[in-house]
Amino acid sequence: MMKTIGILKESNGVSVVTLTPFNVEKLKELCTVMVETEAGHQAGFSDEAYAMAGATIISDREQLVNDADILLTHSATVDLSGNKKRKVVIGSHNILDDYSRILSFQDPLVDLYSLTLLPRTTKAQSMDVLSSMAAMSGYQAVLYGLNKLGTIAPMMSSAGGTLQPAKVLVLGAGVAGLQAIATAKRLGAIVHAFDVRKQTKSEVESLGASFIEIVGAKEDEASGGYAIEQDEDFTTKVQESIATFSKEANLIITTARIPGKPAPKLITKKMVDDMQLGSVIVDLAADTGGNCAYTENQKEHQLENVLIIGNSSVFNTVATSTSILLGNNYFTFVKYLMSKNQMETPDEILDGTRITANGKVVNERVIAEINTY
Amino acid sequence: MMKTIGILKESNGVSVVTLTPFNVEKLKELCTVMVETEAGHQAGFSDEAYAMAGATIISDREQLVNDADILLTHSATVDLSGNKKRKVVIGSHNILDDYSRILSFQDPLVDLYSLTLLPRTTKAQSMDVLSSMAAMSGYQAVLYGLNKLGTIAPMMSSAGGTLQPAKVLVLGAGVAGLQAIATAKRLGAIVHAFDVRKQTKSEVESLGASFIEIVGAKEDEASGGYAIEQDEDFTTKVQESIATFSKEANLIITTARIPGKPAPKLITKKMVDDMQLGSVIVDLAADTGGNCAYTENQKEHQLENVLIIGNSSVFNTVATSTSILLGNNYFTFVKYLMSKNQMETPDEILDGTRITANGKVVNERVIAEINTY
Amino acid sequence: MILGGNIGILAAAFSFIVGMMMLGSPDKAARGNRLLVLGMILALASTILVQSATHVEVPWLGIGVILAIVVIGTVIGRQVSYKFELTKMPELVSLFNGFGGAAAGLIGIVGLYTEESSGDMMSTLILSISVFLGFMTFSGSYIAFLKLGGKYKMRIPNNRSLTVFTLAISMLIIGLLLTHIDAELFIPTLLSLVVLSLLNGVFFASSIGGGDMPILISVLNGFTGALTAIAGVYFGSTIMILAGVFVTATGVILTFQMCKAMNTTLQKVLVGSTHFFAGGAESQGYEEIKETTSTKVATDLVLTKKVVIVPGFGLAVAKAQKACRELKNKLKQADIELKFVIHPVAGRMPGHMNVLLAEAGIEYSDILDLENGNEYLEEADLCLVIGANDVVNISAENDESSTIHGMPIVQTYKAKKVVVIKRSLSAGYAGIKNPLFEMENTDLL
Amino acid sequence: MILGGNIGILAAAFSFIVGMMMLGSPDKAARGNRLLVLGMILALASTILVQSATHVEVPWLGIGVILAIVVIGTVIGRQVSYKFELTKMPELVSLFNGFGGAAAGLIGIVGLYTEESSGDMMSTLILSISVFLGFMTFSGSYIAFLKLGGKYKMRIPNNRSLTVFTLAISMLIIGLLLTHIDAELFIPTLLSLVVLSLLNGVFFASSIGGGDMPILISVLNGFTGALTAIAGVYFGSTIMILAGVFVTATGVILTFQMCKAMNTTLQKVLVGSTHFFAGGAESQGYEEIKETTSTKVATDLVLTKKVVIVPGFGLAVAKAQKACRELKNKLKQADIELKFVIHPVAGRMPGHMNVLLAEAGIEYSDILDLENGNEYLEEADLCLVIGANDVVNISAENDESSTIHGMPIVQTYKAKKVVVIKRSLSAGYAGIKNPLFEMENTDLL
Amino acid sequence: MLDTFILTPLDGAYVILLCILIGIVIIKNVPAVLHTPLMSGANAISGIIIIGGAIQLMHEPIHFNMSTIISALGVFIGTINVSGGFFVTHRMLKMFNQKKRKA
Amino acid sequence: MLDTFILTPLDGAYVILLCILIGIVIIKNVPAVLHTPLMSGANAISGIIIIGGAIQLMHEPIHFNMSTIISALGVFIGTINVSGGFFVTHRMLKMFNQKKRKA
Ligand SMILES: NC(=O)c1ccc[n+]([C@@H]2O[C@H](COP(=O)([O-])OP(=O)(O)OC[C@H]3O[C@@H](n4cnc5c(N)ncnc54)[C@H](OP(=O)(O)O)[C@@H]3O)[C@@H](O)[C@H]2O)c1
Ligand SMILES: NC(=O)c1ccc[n+]([C@@H]2O[C@H](COP(=O)([O-])OP(=O)(O)OC[C@H]3O[C@@H](n4cnc5c(N)ncnc54)[C@H](OP(=O)(O)O)[C@@H]3O)[C@@H](O)[C@H]2O)c1
Ligand SMILES: NC(=O)c1ccc[n+]([C@@H]2O[C@H](COP(=O)([O-])OP(=O)(O)OC[C@H]3O[C@@H](n4cnc5c(N)ncnc54)[C@H](O)[C@@H]3O)[C@@H](O)[C@H]2O)c1
Ligand SMILES: NC(=O)c1ccc[n+]([C@@H]2O[C@H](COP(=O)([O-])OP(=O)(O)OC[C@H]3O[C@@H](n4cnc5c(N)ncnc54)[C@H](O)[C@@H]3O)[C@@H](O)[C@H]2O)c1
Repeated sequence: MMKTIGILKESNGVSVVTLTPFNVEKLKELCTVMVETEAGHQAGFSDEAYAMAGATIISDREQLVNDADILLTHSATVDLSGNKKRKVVIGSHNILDDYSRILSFQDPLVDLYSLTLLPRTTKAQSMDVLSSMAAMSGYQAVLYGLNKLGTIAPMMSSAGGTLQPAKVLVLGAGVAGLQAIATAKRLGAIVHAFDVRKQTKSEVESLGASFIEIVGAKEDEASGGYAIEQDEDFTTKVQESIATFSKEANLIITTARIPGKPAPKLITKKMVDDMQLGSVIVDLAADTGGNCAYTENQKEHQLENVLIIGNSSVFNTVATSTSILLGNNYFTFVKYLMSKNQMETPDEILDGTRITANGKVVNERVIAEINTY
Repeated sequence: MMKTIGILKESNGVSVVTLTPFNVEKLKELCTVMVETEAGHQAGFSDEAYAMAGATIISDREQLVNDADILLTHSATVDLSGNKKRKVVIGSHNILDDYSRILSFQDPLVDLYSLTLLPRTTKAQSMDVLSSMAAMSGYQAVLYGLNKLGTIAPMMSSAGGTLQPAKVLVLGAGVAGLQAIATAKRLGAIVHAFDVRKQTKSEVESLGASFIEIVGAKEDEASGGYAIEQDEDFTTKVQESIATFSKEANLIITTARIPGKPAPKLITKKMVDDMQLGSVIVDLAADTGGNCAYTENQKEHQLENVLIIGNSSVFNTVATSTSILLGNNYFTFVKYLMSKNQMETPDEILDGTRITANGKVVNERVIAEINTY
Repeated sequence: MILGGNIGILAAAFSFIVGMMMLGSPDKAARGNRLLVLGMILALASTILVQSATHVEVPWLGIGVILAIVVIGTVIGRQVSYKFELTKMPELVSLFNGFGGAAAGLIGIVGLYTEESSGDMMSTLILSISVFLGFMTFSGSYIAFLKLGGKYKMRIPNNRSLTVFTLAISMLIIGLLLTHIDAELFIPTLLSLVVLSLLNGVFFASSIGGGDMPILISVLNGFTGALTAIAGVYFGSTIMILAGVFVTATGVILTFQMCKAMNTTLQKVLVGSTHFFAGGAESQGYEEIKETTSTKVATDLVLTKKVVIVPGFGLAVAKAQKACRELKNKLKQADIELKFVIHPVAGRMPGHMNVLLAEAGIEYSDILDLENGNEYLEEADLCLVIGANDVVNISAENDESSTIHGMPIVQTYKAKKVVVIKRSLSAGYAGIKNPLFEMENTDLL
Repeated sequence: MILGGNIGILAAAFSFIVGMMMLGSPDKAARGNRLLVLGMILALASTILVQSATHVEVPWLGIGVILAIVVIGTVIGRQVSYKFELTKMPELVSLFNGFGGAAAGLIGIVGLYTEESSGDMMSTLILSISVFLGFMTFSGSYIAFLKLGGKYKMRIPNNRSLTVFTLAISMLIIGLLLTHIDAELFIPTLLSLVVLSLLNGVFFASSIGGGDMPILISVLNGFTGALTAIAGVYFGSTIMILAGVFVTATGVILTFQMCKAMNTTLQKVLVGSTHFFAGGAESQGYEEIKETTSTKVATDLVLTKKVVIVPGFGLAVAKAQKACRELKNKLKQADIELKFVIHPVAGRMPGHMNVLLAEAGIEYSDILDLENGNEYLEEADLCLVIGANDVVNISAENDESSTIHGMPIVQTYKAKKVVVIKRSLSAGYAGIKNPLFEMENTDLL
Repeated sequence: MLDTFILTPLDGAYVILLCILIGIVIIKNVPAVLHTPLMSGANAISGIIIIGGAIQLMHEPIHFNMSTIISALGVFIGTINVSGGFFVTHRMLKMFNQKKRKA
Repeated sequence: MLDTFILTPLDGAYVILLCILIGIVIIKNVPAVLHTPLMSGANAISGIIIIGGAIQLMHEPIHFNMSTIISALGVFIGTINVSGGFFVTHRMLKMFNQKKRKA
């Protein structure tokens, strides 16, 4: 019998969707696809589009949850109390930072997978939702930030005088940071960037931005491409170096994070107070505490001089593009899962992302994380 | 005795300011400058900055209005009922489209100048507020529109699939339109543009966009660089040609206008209904009726598929940059006015912009316009 | 008649010079080649004329034989040259060069044999050098031919010492010949000289790195020229001297040009394999890397219809996007299609390559995604991989144990020819070896 | 001694050839010039040696006189060449070329005088041609010299017919000389030939457009070469023949090269002023437009330290921004500073030029606004105005009646030299004439 | 004085040296694409060695003995070099020109 | 056979034609910046005409008559051409090299 895939509508201001009609079209030969009413609407995909692609539109969420063998929900919590069927739930939950997210899925009939824990190998990249979200966030952070800015990005010589280019500072040059750099450069801004990982220097420079070099950072080969926490001395040094740039910056985009740890504080209150009137900070690390001392998650607040936007999910405002990427990620993962389901051999990708099996936490990283508390 | 210049705070959501502290700095040797409290705040210029530049901050608006020899207000109406002093009022009022704007300034002691009526000669360009506003609007329309769009502008090949570049359609390739084209191109969008003036073709193409060629437009050499109204046949032809592009467009920026006439309707309701889910129209011609049949001035309304933004003053959201340009424009005009004040020789620039002298309407274009009613 | 012949020879000399000049500029090259043919015909005809005139009796039989041989040789030369694919042209050149060497060697043998009795030292010296250089060029060219085709797998240890050794012995034998050895020893001595020359060519050519083959051919071509010139002195043929000198001069300069284009020096090529890859290759466990040169790539580019560029992170680092743009423009003029295939994870951020190509002003229509790109690659003649590594790593397809197994890749191997442009053989982001580099149709630049 | 002299002459010939070869590649040019000097010294010394050897008695006095003259001439040549500014080099070349012509003419006169008695027709012909070409080159070069410096204002009507006329009469006179005229008529005839030659040179040079002067100089240079060669035949001097032939050949090719670089043909230059500006200029009321050539601009660029580009709408239309970028890179290598000055209203929208320059990857620090730009221009050696017109229109500053009077402009005239690059003399957006084009230090390309 | 037009006896040296110089100059500025055709052309020219063979064959009456055969063989493979070289050059250049013409 | 090494009597023609060819090839691919120095160099070489004057001056014993003076004048201004030409070339090239060295 064909498996049933259920696509849930997200909640809590999340406007992306886990599979797009294009993905559904390709899946329909392998399984039955059910889509909750209006699941894709905010991402620019109408129910008709899903229906055309071969999905069934279901308005009763409970029924959908119950009937599905594979349930896809990006980050919504699901009421599984009435569940009577063995199933796999796939999503992208910030579990290392917020363990409580597991709880609602702890049902003996449920296996929970979270793509946020995907190993960062070249092979897994096509399922890497973090990269997709980060890329979109990086782009949109610039657009959003510039929109809030009173000045324009490029230099402009005109009869009314010469407008100087905006200065943009990007902290953390991972996926999001690089995308932010590229976007700001495209618009003609002067971009400076900093990251603790040395290799990012060439990456930053390949995009035409200047890299702020600060020696003495610790790196760990074993962290799988991620940065690790730095000691206090170094952090102070970083803050001092960055202060000279933040004072001049019109827009700061911060993206620095360390998995499972609070985001490093790179911008102190003093540094913010010294900034120019009208400048803007977009803090993409807000959900793990933010890189700026003033950041509050999911809030925009206007200080005297500076507008601080704490938002780790700006990608929600480019929901269509993000959903196309995420849809492909989930699609690839689902196909991978289905192809491997039979055999019980160890698999880096599945083992890495499986949080609970039959309701029990089995993920090594999660267990390690829990134990440290 | 030195003349006194008064800078008023704008109202009605206008966040620009008529002179910046840089301008004040340069003016202070020629005249005394008074600035209304918080006049520049929204544009990113604090009262302190003005004070530092040598201006007096005045909180009593009535006093300021009364004391000034030259009163600067971009578009705010002013209560002149208590006025006892001969004065010049300089602003930028949309008089050809809205004659009523004159009324509040009709005081026998007042000469009113409106820079919107500046002749479009090469020499007057440094006072050309319309160009400044249009340039900023064109830039910001793209940023604003893209922000509302669910998709990103550039093409992006990533592990999660290839995102196609956004398609942007720009109607009217004047100052605002060209700026919109340049900005959208910078961000990697595919841009098509149309204008009735033939010469714009080379201008559009010089920015790397494609020009939609439709033959049969009327042009008038005498219109001073402006377009003239077209007959209905041609308009229908235009609508048909544009329809093929609007169907595919993600973002449409319309800027087509004809001075003193309602904006040409280039996008019919049918065309809007045929557009893609999630697309956006930014209508910069909204204040003269809009280029799109659905447009409502100063409103954003979401139709089923399309978000329509009718806003002719998006430049207010890049108030700092706009104010720098406008400030220089006003500054140049004030200096020009002061240098010519003595002599009563005819002067193209002053005669062209003087609306009322001693409370009487003296401007030829305005009189001509009034007579056609 | 002699005057006519001499004028013919003068004309031939100028045809050669002007022809070569024309060969040097793209739009006149074809006419230049025709002029060269004319020169060759003139030279032969004039020589026959002059020779006939100096003989008491016109040697009709000899002339007949010559003409017959020439006709047959021409036909066969044509056959051979049309039997190979266009991409094999450099191989062919080296093959033909070998033939020229062999011809000189054979003619030298006859000369030595004839002169044996006369015992003119100078002539003997010239002729034995001719024999040595001729056969040495022959075998050397043949090895180059094999190496270029990737068919030469033999590894001879101590090539270089053997080269020197055979050279030394050959010199000894030549010395022997000069001392008027016994008539009965003459033939064996001659034969051993031939054998040693052949061996010398083999050792010499083997000692030179695969990537330097074009330089080797050019050097050998210079040798042929030199030996033609000295043979000309022996035969008293002005045109042989001139053409020989001329070929030598062009050969020498071309050699230096090529060295320059390949960023190496002749010394390095001949003496030590100081080439980038040679050192790195072994330490990184690569074998059978074929190196190529910008000369060769440029030639290949011109002989293609459809070219693909696969950009990677290295392109971004080297900021080579504008150069790609220029290449695009040039190829467009020559009506060659150039497309860019962007792998989803090329570079270090999503859309990295898009940003670069947009900056360089590449049209969206010239950018293909992985799927269309892989389709297009089937028709592509040449694929340039610029600073990419992981995204073209075939172990993702055929090595189950690879950490990137299962990742879709740009299937560059589908193209008729692949050239990988990067600084070294070091690995990409994923840190693994790339077997693509070892493939038959892949060259490294 | 004769052998030594001959070897010296051979060496001189090679010094010339190799020296010229080296002059043709930027990094060896300086050494090439030194080689040429060496060649000249060798040639002179060897000739004196050979001549001395062929005389019964060594003509010490003659040698002394020659050496004295040569030393003085060398010193004066040096003086003259260092008196002019570097930007005047092309003028100087034409001046010196004239000297060469005059020298040939004078030597020809003496020869004719000497040969008169001998009455050798061939020699007379050669020598009278020598006289004609020599003096014609002299006056022609001098006119070119004046024109290049902008000092030649005379307008001779019917230049071309006068050229042909004087040429014809000169030919007649030469014919006369060949027929062994009376001894008393000899001197007047000779003098009239000299005068006619001079006039011919003047007419010929005047008939050629100001922009084509470099081509004219090159043509005249070729003439000097040719006359040197034929004089060499008369004097029996191999080195004169060789050097003459060689100079002629280089002159001819250089002429064609320059024509190509200027997008014209020799025929057009010599026969009809089909140049762009020539026609348009009058109809649009411009006078005194100095045209220039890419050759000259390129030379000028190399001789500068600070260059400014003023871009305008034409740059946008021609999409020349990338070319600017390349120029920037090249100049940077030569340590020449290139800045862009953006006028507030350049182009057709605010920031038009910024967009283009950003696209071309020009750094913000290399972009100056009007104020800083005008300051910088005071130190600039060369200002290239590319597709801009109104924004550099000086009538905004000095013509009260102009519609753009009072608009601040880019004060290009402050630069030592201005080159305007646009398609024609047509007006810009404001539709008015630009007096900048008529200024002394402004050339049009 | 005209009789001096005949150049000095050092002419042979002139000619050879000039040939070398020309060879050098011609090649110096050739674009890399043409390296291979040029090499091929030069290679074909060097097949001029067949003239030596031809002289040998004409020198003595043909006996069809060993030396004649070897000479003939020399001329034969030399001719292959010449003709093959020219044809190869021709083919390479044809590709070139086709492209040009189409463009 | 070696005695035939002396080339044919057409050598004069060879030499002149080769000179022309070399002249052509040398100039063909020269970058535009070098046009002026090259012209100047060639111009200086053409001042070799002074050799003619020198021969005249050495031919007959010096009388300081008209022809001697004219010849001397010829040599004099010819020398100015030569030396001036070389110095101009030198100056132009010096600029060049200074730039190079600094860069
Ligand atoms: N796109 C993304 O979102 C993203 C994000 C993170 C990681 N990644 C990973 O990055 C990799 C991308 O693959 P790729 O093929 O683009 O790059 P790659 O595999 O990292 O290889 C880049 C190659 O470029 C060469 N290179 C570096 N600098 C160069 C220069 N200046 N000139 C010429 N060559 C140079 C290097 O070799 P030499 O040193 O020998 O020159 C290197 O092998 C994948 O493994 C992917 O998973 C991608
Ligand atoms: N910046 C703004 O906001 C704005 C807006 C509207 C109007 N304007 C006006 O536009 C003018 C701008 O001045 P400008 O100096 O930039 O331009 P301009 O005065 O309009 O002159 C442009 C010149 O470029 C030349 N040109 C056109 N196409 C070319 C090509 N393909 N190659 C080379 N040259 C070409 C034209 O001469 P040829 O035909 O001889 O080649 C023309 O004279 C001012 O008058 C300004 O007031 C500016
Ligand atoms: N499969 C793959 O190959 C793959 C996929 C996606 C990402 N990656 C790589 O993983 C790495 C991290 O990706 P990410 O963007 O998701 O990381 P992330 O979101 O965890 O962190 C963002 C950036 O912040 C930086 N950072 C951390 N602490 C910092 C500090 N104190 N100061 C300054 N910067 C600090 C990190 O170095 C990182 O670059 C990148 O190198 C990325 O290319 C690899
Ligand atoms: N001093 C100067 O030289 C100066 C200064 C500023 C602007 N200008 C010129 O004035 C012109 C107009 O400037 P603007 O942007 O303020 O004009 P605008 O705002 O009045 O109109 C915007 C554009 O809409 C176009 N338009 C009108 N009717 C249309 C229709 N039916 N269909 C399509 N397009 C239509 C117009 O042609 C114009 O390009 C431009 O050429 C500009 O360069 C000149």
